Formats: sequence, structure tokens, C-alpha cells
Amino acid sequence: MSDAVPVGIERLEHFESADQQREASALGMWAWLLTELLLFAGLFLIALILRILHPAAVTLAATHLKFWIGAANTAILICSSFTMSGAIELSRLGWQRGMVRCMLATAALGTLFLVLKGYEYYCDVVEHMVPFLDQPYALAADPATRLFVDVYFVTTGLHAMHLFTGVSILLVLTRMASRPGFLARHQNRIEIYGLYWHFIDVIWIIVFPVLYVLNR
Amino acid sequence: MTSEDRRLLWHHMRLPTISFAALLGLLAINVTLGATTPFRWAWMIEAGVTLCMVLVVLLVSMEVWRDTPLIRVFSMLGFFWVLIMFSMTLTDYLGR
Amino acid sequence: MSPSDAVMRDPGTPRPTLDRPADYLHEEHTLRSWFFSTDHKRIGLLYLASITAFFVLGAIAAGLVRLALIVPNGQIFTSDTYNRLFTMHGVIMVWFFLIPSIPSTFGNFLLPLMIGAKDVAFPRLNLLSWYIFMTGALFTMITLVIGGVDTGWTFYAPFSTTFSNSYVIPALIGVIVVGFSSILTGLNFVVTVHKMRCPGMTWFRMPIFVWTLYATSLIFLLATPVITIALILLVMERAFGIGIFDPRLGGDPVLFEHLFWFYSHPAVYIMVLPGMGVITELVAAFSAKKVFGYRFVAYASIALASVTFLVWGHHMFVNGQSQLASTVFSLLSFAVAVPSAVKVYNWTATIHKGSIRLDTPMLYAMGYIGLFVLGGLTGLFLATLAIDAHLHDTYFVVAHFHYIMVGGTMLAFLGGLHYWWPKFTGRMYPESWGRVGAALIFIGFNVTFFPQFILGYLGMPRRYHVYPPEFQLLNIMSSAGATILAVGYFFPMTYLIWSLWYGRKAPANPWNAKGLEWTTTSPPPAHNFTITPIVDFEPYDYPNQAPEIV
Amino acid sequence: MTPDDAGGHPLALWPAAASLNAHEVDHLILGFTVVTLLLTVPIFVGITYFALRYRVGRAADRRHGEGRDVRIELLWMLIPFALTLGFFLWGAMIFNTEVNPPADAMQIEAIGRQWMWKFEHPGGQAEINDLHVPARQDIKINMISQDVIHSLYVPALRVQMETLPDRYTQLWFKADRPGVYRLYCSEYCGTDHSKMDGELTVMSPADFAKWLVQAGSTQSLAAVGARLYVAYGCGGCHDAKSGIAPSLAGLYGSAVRLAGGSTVVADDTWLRGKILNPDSDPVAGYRQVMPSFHGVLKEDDLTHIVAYIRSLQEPTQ
Repeated sequence: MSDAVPVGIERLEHFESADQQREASALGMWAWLLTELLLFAGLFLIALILRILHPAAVTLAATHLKFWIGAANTAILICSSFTMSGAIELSRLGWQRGMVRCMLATAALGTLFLVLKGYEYYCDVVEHMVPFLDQPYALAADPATRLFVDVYFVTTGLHAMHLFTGVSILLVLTRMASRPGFLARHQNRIEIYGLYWHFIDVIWIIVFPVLYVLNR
Repeated sequence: MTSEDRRLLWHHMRLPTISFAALLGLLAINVTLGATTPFRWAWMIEAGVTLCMVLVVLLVSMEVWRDTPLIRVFSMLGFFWVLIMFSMTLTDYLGR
Repeated sequence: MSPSDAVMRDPGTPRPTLDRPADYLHEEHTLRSWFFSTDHKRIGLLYLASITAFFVLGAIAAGLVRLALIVPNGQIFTSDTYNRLFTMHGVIMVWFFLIPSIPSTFGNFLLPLMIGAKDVAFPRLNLLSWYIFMTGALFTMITLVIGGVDTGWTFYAPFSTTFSNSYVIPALIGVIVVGFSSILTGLNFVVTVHKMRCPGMTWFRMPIFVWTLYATSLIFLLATPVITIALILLVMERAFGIGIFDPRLGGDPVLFEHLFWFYSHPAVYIMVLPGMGVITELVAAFSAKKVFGYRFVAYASIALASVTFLVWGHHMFVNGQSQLASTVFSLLSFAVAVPSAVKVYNWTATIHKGSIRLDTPMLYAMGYIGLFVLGGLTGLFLATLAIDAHLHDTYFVVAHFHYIMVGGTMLAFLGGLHYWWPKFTGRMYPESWGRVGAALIFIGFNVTFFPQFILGYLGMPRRYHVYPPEFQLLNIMSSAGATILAVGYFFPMTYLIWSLWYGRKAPANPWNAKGLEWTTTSPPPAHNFTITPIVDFEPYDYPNQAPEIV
Repeated sequence: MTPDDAGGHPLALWPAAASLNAHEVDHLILGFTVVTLLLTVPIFVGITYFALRYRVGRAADRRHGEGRDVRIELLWMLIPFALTLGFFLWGAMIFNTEVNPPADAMQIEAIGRQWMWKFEHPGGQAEINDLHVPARQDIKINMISQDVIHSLYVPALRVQMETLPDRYTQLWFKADRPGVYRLYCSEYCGTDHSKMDGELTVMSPADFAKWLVQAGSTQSLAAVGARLYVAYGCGGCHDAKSGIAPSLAGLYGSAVRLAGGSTVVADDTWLRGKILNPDSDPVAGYRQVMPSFHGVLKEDDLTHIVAYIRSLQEPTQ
């Protein structure tokens, strides 16, 4: 582990200095995360307004969600956020093999999250909790519950899509990062990717209480 | 891994580990409150705990507190705008 | 000799035409060099070509709408065709012409030039933005070809989700996709302005146009995602039955209006702010005088970008919104008018005691100031609760936003196009034809839209195919004005293309204007500046006291 | 008194004003126009005059100050804001009277449906697209939409209000000048959005009384509601003596305690929602056994039953 490789960044020709390039990409990623937050904020606003318009229906629907799978998924993402921090710290130290292992662990945890999510959706289908399929809907008596369940599916679906693209980009990045000399030229990419991954975790940290916990 | 490497690694990983533990602890609070629903206004505590978790990840994992003031502004800007959207929409729904 | 002249080349020397230094236009002529170029100048021209095409399409739809409204009984088209025409006019003009018109064309071309950078922060992302823009446009063209959409550009639920039987989903996808083009352009510009300024170019040495581009980019970032999620939810509800706003389930259609207008009012300022920046440049250049109150105009741009997020409720005064919300939104809508007033008064003060040249760009700028003020203050009428109860969704609203969009942004776009044409193409446009075109557009515009203020106050509702006969006279006047306006648009379109081959060769600084973009050749080399400029002078540092004319 | 035809003279540049509110809105917009001209004419005149006087080549004293002056900037920020703020207040006050109908107003039920209006007078007379109202009397229109969002708009009264598909909204006016005025749908609602207009006929109270008789109607809205109440067997549970379900007497407008502990005012929208989806927001103290009437009752029936419940102020059964 102590055979540290040189760490640095290769300056693109339209930047004046490497620092300018590094700060520019960090600011670019933060601007992108800003838009991701506002994208999900629309859904959180709808969840809040539904809670105001139909309190009983939302509580009924929220209690039918798989609370423990959601809790487990949150814990998984927090672990993946930890391993991602590890990958960043190791990339700064130049310990390439350790960094690659951490990145693979992060990808594995992300995939585990998706597997659990898939299982949760499967349970929903079995319990007839999916109103927009052509099978009978369990809580058909109170149509307002459909609104909250629909918001649940759209929010978790959108988040899962972000996580899926996140894991696939991470795998491609890991393959490139495992090559010699990567850290000498593109260490910055690991940090920028880390920001994106942590933010997917932040979004889920908000989604879990909004859907599963607050309305119980 | 020599002991010197291990010490260097711990020096770097100290903050992520603390924040990791803090996040799991806060999650545990939310989960217990959610599972037992002790009192009607428990959602306020849960919302507060969620806010703490978001701040921990933002400030520590994404190292916003060690970053340039510009990045700090951009990390808080989104949440401030979400606040604007929520509060103005609530003036409609709570005022009806 | 003001300090910036040291940096300027001597504009007078005739350049040898044969061994012209390789500039970005004449460097390469292959298709690959255009469609895969990451040069911000070429991407700017790609946007210019595509938005001109979409403008023509939208203008045709507008012409047909005006044609249909000549007769009160709506015999020229069926009501369905009419509804699809005004919807297409709205969707194309808003998302495929007005929003990209100044930020994506002038912004892409001039931002790096004005702050002394080689290119925008993320050149490849810039090219990707154009391709995403064209993909969104492809979806909208498919919608147009297979039968059009008849929901109005506002896509209100539950009509758009359950009751409309037109092609709503492809139109929604088109707008969702083009939203990402705006987001990525905004992201690129924010990072460029923060990180790519050349040495010495502090925030208060940047031209006002860069300030307005920065403010517009902030709105791009903060507003566009909300319309993206709102339209995604419409697609979910219409295509998959995932009801969110469906009233039959207890959903609230007014909630969609909140999400829609949270984006769409700031989007109005996306269309207006860059126009204000262009007008500040034109007024300063053609008065050869410093912008009066530079800092107030700069702060006003940023103030507009933030206060505009607090006023969206003035679109919903009579939509069942609570009276508390309506009163709060009405009050804040009066506050958002203050920064615009600051800008207009500062332009007037800049023209005062300048040495004015009434060339075509200045004519457009003067037209802009007049029409924009009229548009802005009729906006204040509509922000007054009791007046909006009468004028909401009438032709008064149509006239108001056309005064801002056509009288404002369109004139600023044309003024900027003429002003920077030599820098874009290295050719000068014909001055006399320019003035004729500007005059025709000004007259045609007013004859088209002033009668609509009166129609609005008389109570003619918006989007009406069949209307009471007593409104026919004013409608015919408006349609007549539309033909004059169409002829007026024809002029710049032809002589600008004509000037590409036969126009006079343009020197580096044909207007003796200040600004880094005028310190490099026309058209500029691939990397903008042979040596990165060092800025140690104030913006618009025209000599304070012009020499007394003997 | 021959009411002039609904449309104004082709060259009329100002709409007819048929109510006090209309006159007030006219004064408001004229006042605002005057102040606007006060603020903008200096700009139009200014830029034209400066552009000509300081043209390149014309001799003029072009010495000017520093090009920045905080005092002037504050002046032309605060003065326009203060001047226009007055109109915000004036507009807000008029709007306040517009959106709060007086309690004793005559209530007409209206239903907006894709591409027609249906009005029902308390006495049961129903009209399609057209509406006859007595002059000099407060009229409140309680309206709902059956499909998409429409909007009832009478330019002569300077008022409009949207009809929402899941909620009752109100519009009130007091027309004082008899005549025939146009009413429109002003919120885009589909193919025949522009054909969804009609005529509001304001008549003197005497003429209106004659018209009511001549329009003829068997039963009042409440009576039709009572017939539906019996037809659908609501009495089985809701009669005072049965005790299965809460009595409806005096329910309208009262505060109802819900199972969740919160209370809600039993207004038109809540009653209509409970009839369609009894399971949502169960009421405290009763087991929820009521069947859903979703798809069973038409929009008109719902309006009649709610009108009947409204008429049960004092416990009759």
C-alpha cells in the first residue's frame, strides 16, 4: 500500500492553470447538483401538499410502504458514502490499489441498494400496492392514497435511475482508474465523482423520511 | 500495511469515520421514531434529524466547510431556493 | 487616448486580404469542422442558424393565427387547427427561439471574448448542449408533423393529461429535453464567468452584457429543473396513468400551475435579461459614453434574477389561489418592477450628453426602450389584483407579453445581431436597408399589438377562435399589422445573408466601441486573442468629455 | 327599458360598466395609466430629445459628471415604487370585496362542462349558457367544473373566477344597470373553448320575478336534493333517530371533528368530497360504513344534494 503513485492533474489547453481547471470542474459539479436538488424538490413539495390536502390518506398509504427495506437501503447508502470518502482520501494519498478496492465496494453497495429496491417493488406488485398496473389496487377504497403511492413510485424510481447511472459511471471510472498513470493525470475526476455520489446519498437521506417516516 | 501507513491512513480517515458513525446514529433515531411513532408531533424531531444528516454529509463528506466561499454559496443556494418554493406555495395552501 | 486604446489594435490599417490570418470562420470549411467543433464561436453560429429556422416556423404559425382571426366566425380554420396553431406558436417561440436567442447565440459567441478567455469552461459540454437542443427540437418537429398539440404552451392539467386528444407526450418530451440544453448552457456560463476571466478583469470591469448573462445562467440553473419534473409528471400521468394532479383521485390541478409558473415566470426573465444586457452595450457604444450608474445596473441584473422567483403567483390570482397568497404575490410583483425601472432610467441617463450615432443597432435600442417600458408597466397593471380580475387571460395579457418579447427581446436580438455582425462574420451590413427594416418592424409591431391592449380591456378572452363580431375591426387592424411586421422581418433576413458575400469587409472595431471583443480581429482567431489581454481599465472607458465640435 | 344588445358598438373603445365594482376598477386603471404616463413620458421624450440634441456632429455642451450618482439612483427607485405601491393597495382593497361574497347573497349554482355553462337558480330554473339575474341585488355564483378548468368571465362586471374540477369556487357581483352583457369562458379548455360563451341578462326585479315564473320550474334545488336524498336511501343512516351516521341537520358550515383529531369546516367542497369518497378523512365517533357514490351521482345531483343539506339548517327530521 505504501508504494504511492504520483498524484496530479493534466491541464486542458483552454485553462490557464491546473488550479483553475480543478476549481472550474468542482463549481460545475456543484451547479449540476443544484439542479438535481431542485428536480427532487418538486416531488418533495408535492408530498408535502398531499400531506396537507389528504392527511388521513397519506398516513394510510405511508404505513403500507416497506419501512424496514427503506431503512436498510438508507444504511447501505450511508456505508457507500463512507467507502466513497475512503476512495477519495486514498486517491489523494496516491494508494491506487486501495482506492480501486474502495470504489468497487461503493459500486457493490450501490448495486445492493438497487437489488433491495427491486425486491421492494416486487413486494409492492405482489401486495397489489401498484395502482397504475391493470391489477386491482389494495387501497382502492380511498383514491387519494393513489396520489401518495404514485409520488412514492416516481420519486424512488427517479432516484434509482440516478443511482443506476451513478453505478455504471463508477464502474467505467474504476476501470480507467485502475490503469497506471491515471492518478497522475486525472485524480480530479475521483473527487468530482465523489461529490455526485455523496449527493445521491443526500437525496435518499431526504427521500427516506419524507416518504417512509414523516407520514407514519 | 506498515504501522506508519496505518497511522497515516487513520489520520486521513478520521473525519469520514466520525461522520459515518454520526449518520448511522441519526438514522437509528429516525428509524426508532418511525417504527414506534411515540407521539403525534414526532415528525418535527424526525425532520430535524434529517436536516442534521443532510448537513453532516454536505459539510463533512463533501468537505464544503473546507472549501472556497464560492462553493459554500453554491452548496447552500439550492436549499435556499427550495425554501422559497415551499414557503410561497404554502402561503396558498395554508391560506385557503 | 483612453487606457484601453493601448490594448486595441490600430483599427484603421487596411488588412491584406490575401494572406488573411486564420480566423475561426475561414480556418476550415468541412461539415465535421462545424458539427463537431467545440469552438464557442462556431457553436454560437450553429445556435444562430437553428433558432432562425425555428423563428421562421413560429412566425408562420403566428401569421396563420392572425389570418384565422380576421373573421369573427372562425371559418378559415377549424377550431382544432387554430388551437394547434397557437400552441405551436407558443411552444416554438418560447423554448426554441426566445430562450436560446440571446444567451445561446450572443452569449456563446461573446462571453469568452468579453472576459478575455480562450473558450467557455467546458467546450465539449457546450457542443453537447446544442445537440440536446436539436434533439428536443426533433421531438417538437415530430409533434408538429404528426398532428400537433392543442393544450397551449402552458400544458395545464387536467386538460393536458386526460381530456386532450392531441399529441401531448412528444411535445412534453421535446420541452423536457430542451430544458437540459438550457441547464447545461447556464452551468457552462456560470463557471466561465467565475473562473475564466483574464487577469485584471474583476467583476466590476466586466461589461453589463456579461452581468446579465450571469444572472440569466443563475435562473437557468434554479428554475429549469422544476419545469422538468412538472412535465415529467404530466407524461407519467398521461402515458402510464400515474395520477398526481388528477382531480378524480383528489389531486389538485392548481399544484401543477404552481410548479409550472415557478419556472415560467423566471423563464420570462431568462428571455428579458440578456436583452437588457445587449441594450446596455448598444446604448453605451452608440452614445460613446460610460454606462450611467454601472454598479446599480449590474446589481439590478442580479436582483432581477433573485426577486423573479418570488412573484409567480400573479399568474394565478383568479385560479382559486388563496387571497393571502394573491396579495403577497401582488406586492412582490410590484417590487420586481424596480430593478427594471433602474435599468431604463440609467439607459436614459447614459444617452444624456453622449455623442449619439443613430445607426441601425441604436434605432433598435431606442425602439426597445420605448416598447419595453410600455410592456413592463402594463405588467404592473396585471400585477394589480383588481385589474387582473378583469384582464386575466384576455388579449391585454397577450399584448403585454408580446410588447416584452417582440418589442423587447426581439428588438434587442436584432440590434445585437447588427452590432456584432462584423465581429461574427467580418462583414458590414448595409446601413440604409438596416434602417428601413428597423422602421418597418417598429411600425408593424405597434399596429399589430396596440389594438390588442384595447381588445383586452374590452374583454376579448385569449385563445378565442370564434369571437363576438364587435371585436372584428380591431382584429383586422392587428392582422394587418402582422403583415407589415412580417415584411419588416424579411429585410434583415435577406440583407444580412446578402452581406455574407457582398458586404463591406469589417475592420476590427467598426464602431470605435470599447470592450475586449473589439480588441481582436473581425472575425476573431480560433483562440480569440493572440496574447491573453491584461485588463487595467474601467469598462466602457469612453473619454469623459468628448472633444468640443468646432 | 330596452337592454342594448350584448355587444358594444364596433368602434366602442371602452367596455360597458354594469356594476359599482366595474366603475371602481375603471377608476383604478385610469388612475394607474395617468401615473404610468407620468413616469414614462419623460423617458420617451427624454431619449428622443437627447438622441437628436447630442447627435454626433452637433455642437453641444457634453461635459457631464462622474457617471454615477447614488442619490439619483435611490430617487428613481423609491419614487416609482412608492407611487405604484398606492395602486397595489387600492387594487388589493377592491379585490378584497370581490372575493368575499356577502352572506345573504342569492346563490346560483353553476357547472362548467366542456363547452357549455349550466346555471341553476335556487328556485330550480335551469339555464344553458345564458343567465338572468335581478338588478341591484347581491348575486353569488357557486360553481364547479365537471372536467377541465374553465373560468366564468363577465367583462361588463370586470370579474372572473376559474371553475376547478374538484373544488367549488365563488364569484359574486351586484349588477346595477339592466342590460344584456356577454359572459365568456376565459380559461382555455379545448376545442370549442371559444364557443362556450353566453349572455348575462340583468333585469329589473319586477321583470326578473315575471321571468322566474315564465321560466317555470317544478321544484327548488333543495326540493330536488330532498327527492335524491330519499331516492338513494340516505335517510336509512342519516336520519336523526338511526344513530348509524351523523345527522345532517345544521351540519352545513359547522366544524366537524375528524378521527385524526383535527377539525374541518363542512363547506360545499368537503361535503361533495365525502359523498364521493367517504373513506377519506373518516369522521370521529362513527364507524365508516358509507358506500362511495363515485360514478353513481352526476355533478348536477351532487349540487342538488349539497343544496338540500344546506337547506337543513334547523333539525327538521
